[in-house]
Amino acid sequence: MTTATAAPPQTERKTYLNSAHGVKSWLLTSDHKRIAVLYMISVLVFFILGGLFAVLIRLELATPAGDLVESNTYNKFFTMHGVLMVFFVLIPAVPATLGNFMIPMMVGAKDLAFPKINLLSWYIYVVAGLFVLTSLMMGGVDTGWTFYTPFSTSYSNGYVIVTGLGIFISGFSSILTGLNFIVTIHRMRAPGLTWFRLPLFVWANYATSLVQILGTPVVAVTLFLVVLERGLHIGFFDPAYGGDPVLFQHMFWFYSHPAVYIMILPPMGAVTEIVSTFSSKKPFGYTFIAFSSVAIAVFGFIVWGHHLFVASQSIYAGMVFSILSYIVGIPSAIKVFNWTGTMYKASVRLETPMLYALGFIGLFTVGGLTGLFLASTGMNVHLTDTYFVVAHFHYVMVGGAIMGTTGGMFYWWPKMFGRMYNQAWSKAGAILIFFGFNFTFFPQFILGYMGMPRRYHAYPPEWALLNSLSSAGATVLGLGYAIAIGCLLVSLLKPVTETADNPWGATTLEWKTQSPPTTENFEVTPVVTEEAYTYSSEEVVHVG
Amino acid sequence: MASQAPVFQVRHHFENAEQQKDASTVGMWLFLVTEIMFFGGLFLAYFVYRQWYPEAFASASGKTNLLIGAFNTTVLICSSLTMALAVHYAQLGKKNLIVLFLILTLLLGGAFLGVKAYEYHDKWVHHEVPGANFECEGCVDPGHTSLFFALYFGMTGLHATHMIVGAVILLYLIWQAKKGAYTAKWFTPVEMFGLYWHFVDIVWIFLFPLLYLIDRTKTGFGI
Amino acid sequence: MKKHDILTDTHPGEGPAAHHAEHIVPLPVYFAVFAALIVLTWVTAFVATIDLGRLNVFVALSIAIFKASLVLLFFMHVKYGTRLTKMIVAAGLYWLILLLFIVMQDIWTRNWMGVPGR
Amino acid sequence: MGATNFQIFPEAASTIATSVDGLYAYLVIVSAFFSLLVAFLVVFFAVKYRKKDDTIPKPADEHSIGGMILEITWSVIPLGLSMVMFAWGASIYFTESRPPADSLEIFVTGKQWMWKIQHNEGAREINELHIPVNQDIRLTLTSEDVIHDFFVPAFRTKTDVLPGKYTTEWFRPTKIGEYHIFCAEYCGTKHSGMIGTVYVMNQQDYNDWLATGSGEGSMAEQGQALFNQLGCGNCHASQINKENGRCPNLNGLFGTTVDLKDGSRVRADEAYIRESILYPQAKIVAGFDDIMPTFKGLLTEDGLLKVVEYVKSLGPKNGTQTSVPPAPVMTSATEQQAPAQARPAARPAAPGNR
Repeated sequence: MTTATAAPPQTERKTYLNSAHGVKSWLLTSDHKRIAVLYMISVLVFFILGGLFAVLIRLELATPAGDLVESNTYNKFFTMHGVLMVFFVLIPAVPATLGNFMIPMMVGAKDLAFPKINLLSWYIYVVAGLFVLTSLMMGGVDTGWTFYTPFSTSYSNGYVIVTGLGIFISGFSSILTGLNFIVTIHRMRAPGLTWFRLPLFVWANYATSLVQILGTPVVAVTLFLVVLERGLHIGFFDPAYGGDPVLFQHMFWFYSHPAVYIMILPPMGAVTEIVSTFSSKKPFGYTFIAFSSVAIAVFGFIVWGHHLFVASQSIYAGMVFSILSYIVGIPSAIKVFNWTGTMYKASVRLETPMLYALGFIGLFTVGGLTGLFLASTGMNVHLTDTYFVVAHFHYVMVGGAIMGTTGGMFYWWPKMFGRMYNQAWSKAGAILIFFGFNFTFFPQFILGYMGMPRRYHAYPPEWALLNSLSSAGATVLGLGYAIAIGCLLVSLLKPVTETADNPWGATTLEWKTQSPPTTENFEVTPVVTEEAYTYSSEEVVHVG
Repeated sequence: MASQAPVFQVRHHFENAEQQKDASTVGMWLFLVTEIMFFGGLFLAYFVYRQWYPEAFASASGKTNLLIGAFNTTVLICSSLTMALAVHYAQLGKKNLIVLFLILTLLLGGAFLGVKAYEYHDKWVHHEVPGANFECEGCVDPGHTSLFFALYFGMTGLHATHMIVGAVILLYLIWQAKKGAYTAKWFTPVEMFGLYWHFVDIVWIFLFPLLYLIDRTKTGFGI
Repeated sequence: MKKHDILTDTHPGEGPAAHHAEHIVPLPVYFAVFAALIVLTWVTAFVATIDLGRLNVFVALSIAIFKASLVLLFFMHVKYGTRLTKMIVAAGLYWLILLLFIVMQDIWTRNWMGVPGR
Repeated sequence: MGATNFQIFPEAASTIATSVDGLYAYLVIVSAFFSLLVAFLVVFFAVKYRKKDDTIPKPADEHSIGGMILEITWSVIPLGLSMVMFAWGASIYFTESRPPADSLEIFVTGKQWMWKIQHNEGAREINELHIPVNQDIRLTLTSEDVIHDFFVPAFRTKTDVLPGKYTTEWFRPTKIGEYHIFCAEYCGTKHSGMIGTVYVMNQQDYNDWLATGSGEGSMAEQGQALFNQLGCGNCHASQINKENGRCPNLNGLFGTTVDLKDGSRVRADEAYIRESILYPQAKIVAGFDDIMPTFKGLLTEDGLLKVVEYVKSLGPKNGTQTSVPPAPVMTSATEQQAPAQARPAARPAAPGNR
């Protein structure tokens, strides 16, 4: 496919990992691959921390009475869980890690357009994280990750200002990543790499970047106004001065709904790559998948009002937002059908990444379909702010986004580190995660329809059974993640040249160089003459 | 291969100078788009509340000084011109003129900020800063005027913050320009900063009518 | 540093390749734009003191939009920029209008049902 | 509601609940069908097309007629099904937003972390709501502090309760019994303790229960007492007519359209009365000066509701306590078109309610 060839195998190959040594060589690097690794480590730390809060939440909810911790503490648990998982895990989960690593390679570039800005974005992320951790140390915050006014501005007894500033700052990290991607994809593609020869992962990240640069500033300024209102008692949203708390909700969800697409689009891209590779087949409906990514990003911006159906926005606005929400569902449906179609008459290999991808398709389908419940105004009035919503977005965010991210990690792991993980264990992890996830969150749909509200510390006893089932499922889920993460980390102990450059027989550009790649990615800038997915039999290598 | 100017080299991951400059321009414009959305949140709040409380906004707007506002707008437009000229002479590679016009831009920006500080002080003295001591003397619907001033300070404050950041960057650019870092072949920082400075000017072009000109038929120029 | 000479292929679908030599705007253009901006500033300030009813808002915003366009097109060189630059500017403005307009359509239709909160 | 009473479906105790359950059934069937379809296909393909040898499958030609038809089919069918969801949901939503004209009015004030409920006849209760079965109930809700949400799962309805404004929720209970009230919008430390019980009773029991009320008189009577106590009557007294009075006459005001000083018009609804008490200068009635002081801080939300109820009781049908029928599209927002044409200099009217 390309003129670039892998360097001849040597005993100690030169890679981006051993090109320089020492802490300084990492902290001052401008290599997108090293920055991706830095991001990976920090995202993992926040994921474990956020997961810890999830464990505490499920422990508390295992019994109806609020007997494990006080309600104030519980409120801080779910707030920290939400803040960490949304802003510090899901948003950067794929773009800043896998995207950062793969996008330049997939477009045949030596680096992102602005390497120093890329490093800066990681530092901003770390500083933002430190703000949130500081607020956690000081005693946490109890507003929920949504920071609704006037609770957050006047009534909360948590550290809203520190947390708000943390999220404000983290926004810039996200913006800079998105900006870097767009410029790179527009201006750094290798010769011959037309838009429709790009891997679909690139399309997905491009669409994501659009959302990042257009939406993030709005939430940044909104949270900044909250900080000002709380700190200086200047009323922007305060009803006491004639302000409108619903305006805050509009401004907040203008970003925070599209943010859902920041979280789900890149994993969708990863799943597309995985399904294609392990079917040895070009994705069915390439152009439809590509354009559906952009359509999701664009339409995703005009549906936020479905979070406000009972918030006293106008009935007319409610109906407009409802119908638009259904429109944005269509591109997602197209993707699901196209993934399924790709497997038709294919040559399917059920390796670990493929298991994750298939799990993703199933769970995302459920998540997407339950979204249809919530987009229906009359149905939403009953379901909003209940566990149905909690279950829905966990199906999309955990069953979808995290599942896709983990799949992507297992898929590109040999590319990034040149090591292969244990097959049996990693498959066991994938299966445990799938079943544990369903045990945890499916009961919550039923609880939601029964009327169990979100963010409840204690609940009526008739819901005890479903809740304890959910808590039990969470244990399995946690075990699954522990195995998955363990598998990857243990593989790092193996010698580096253990695996082939392209163990999966993938066809996209990033696999055309050695694994792990050199600092420059490509010895010679590749010249692309074919579409991204052109499979031929000699490239398939069996995994031991 | 890119030109081997003494101070300028194409960074390793770019193919040539043109691609590098192109990337910078696209990146800068994308950044400005995020800035549009950043200010957009405040503009939204402004439009909503003005729609609801037109009387309060009109009378509170009358508390601003139109003459000073128009004067400051003029100052800012002048600084935009000098910035455009700085870029112009950068294109021609005239080092001394680059430095001269960058310094003029900095001075005019400083003048703008000085006037702004005076206005803030004036508001402070008259208890027109939202908060515990806030009052809007002689205003119609005073209960809702606090929102106007909250937005006034929010919007002009954010704008002034951008000006201050701009001034710091200007200092750096002047220092670099004096060293002769910018030539006709490479002056990307000057050009990119120009875009930023003009953008800040555009924001003010909208802030001026929205904050100072709501209803001057009663108050006129004097205050 | 390796270099290949088919840069046009790097940006397929981008229209004419980015071989634009730096476009130098003649000084008179800058001064004309500058003069227009200054004049319009004082015009808009004076017009605001005349009672035109609803037209006041319209005039003030029209002048502001016109002034902003001048800065955008000439000082910021959008007029001479690439198609991509123009698209980015357009996208930014489009999303701003999206934000403002969609929220306002809620604000304008509140209470349509004649029932508090609906 | 026994502790061991395990359910997977909530009780349906209102007219709306029944229609919501119908929509729910449709949604569940559609979702189940597509989830199972996708799950089946994925598993089936994974097994059937499992890699057997090293042959590479032929890539599907997406530009073929077949591929195109497939793409269109699986876009259009979901779109059609989801438009049904939209229309069905919207019709329920529309019904939920229009309380019937002769509803029984009840007033709810949310406060961290309790529900204070006032009946028109004067009875007051906390975290409990007693209502008669088979009668339309209309709640007017507001909050003293943060945003709450009044949620009764058995009625399948909820609405946010906001500080600084009134919202409305209505339902028609169909089954006698006790049902949960929850606060569904996170409101702080004891959010999960902000719960209560709805008692749906037969009419006779309800009347008996009302009779044991507070004895302070009806809401309007209490409102009148506040009205006099705060000295509103000194100026707004009904016998002083508009010509020689300094304040607008309140008799027969409610539900009418008021001409304002700036030329715009506004409908005298709950929100307008409320705003005029708290921000008297926001909307000056034509022909009057802005001499009224603000009563912000002098009235609690409960008290405010009472005064509003008193003003309401003065008109338009003088002296009777009826709720105003929801006038079909009579709002300040739409009306601003008409006067704007007549008086081009007029400022757009602010919507009466936020």
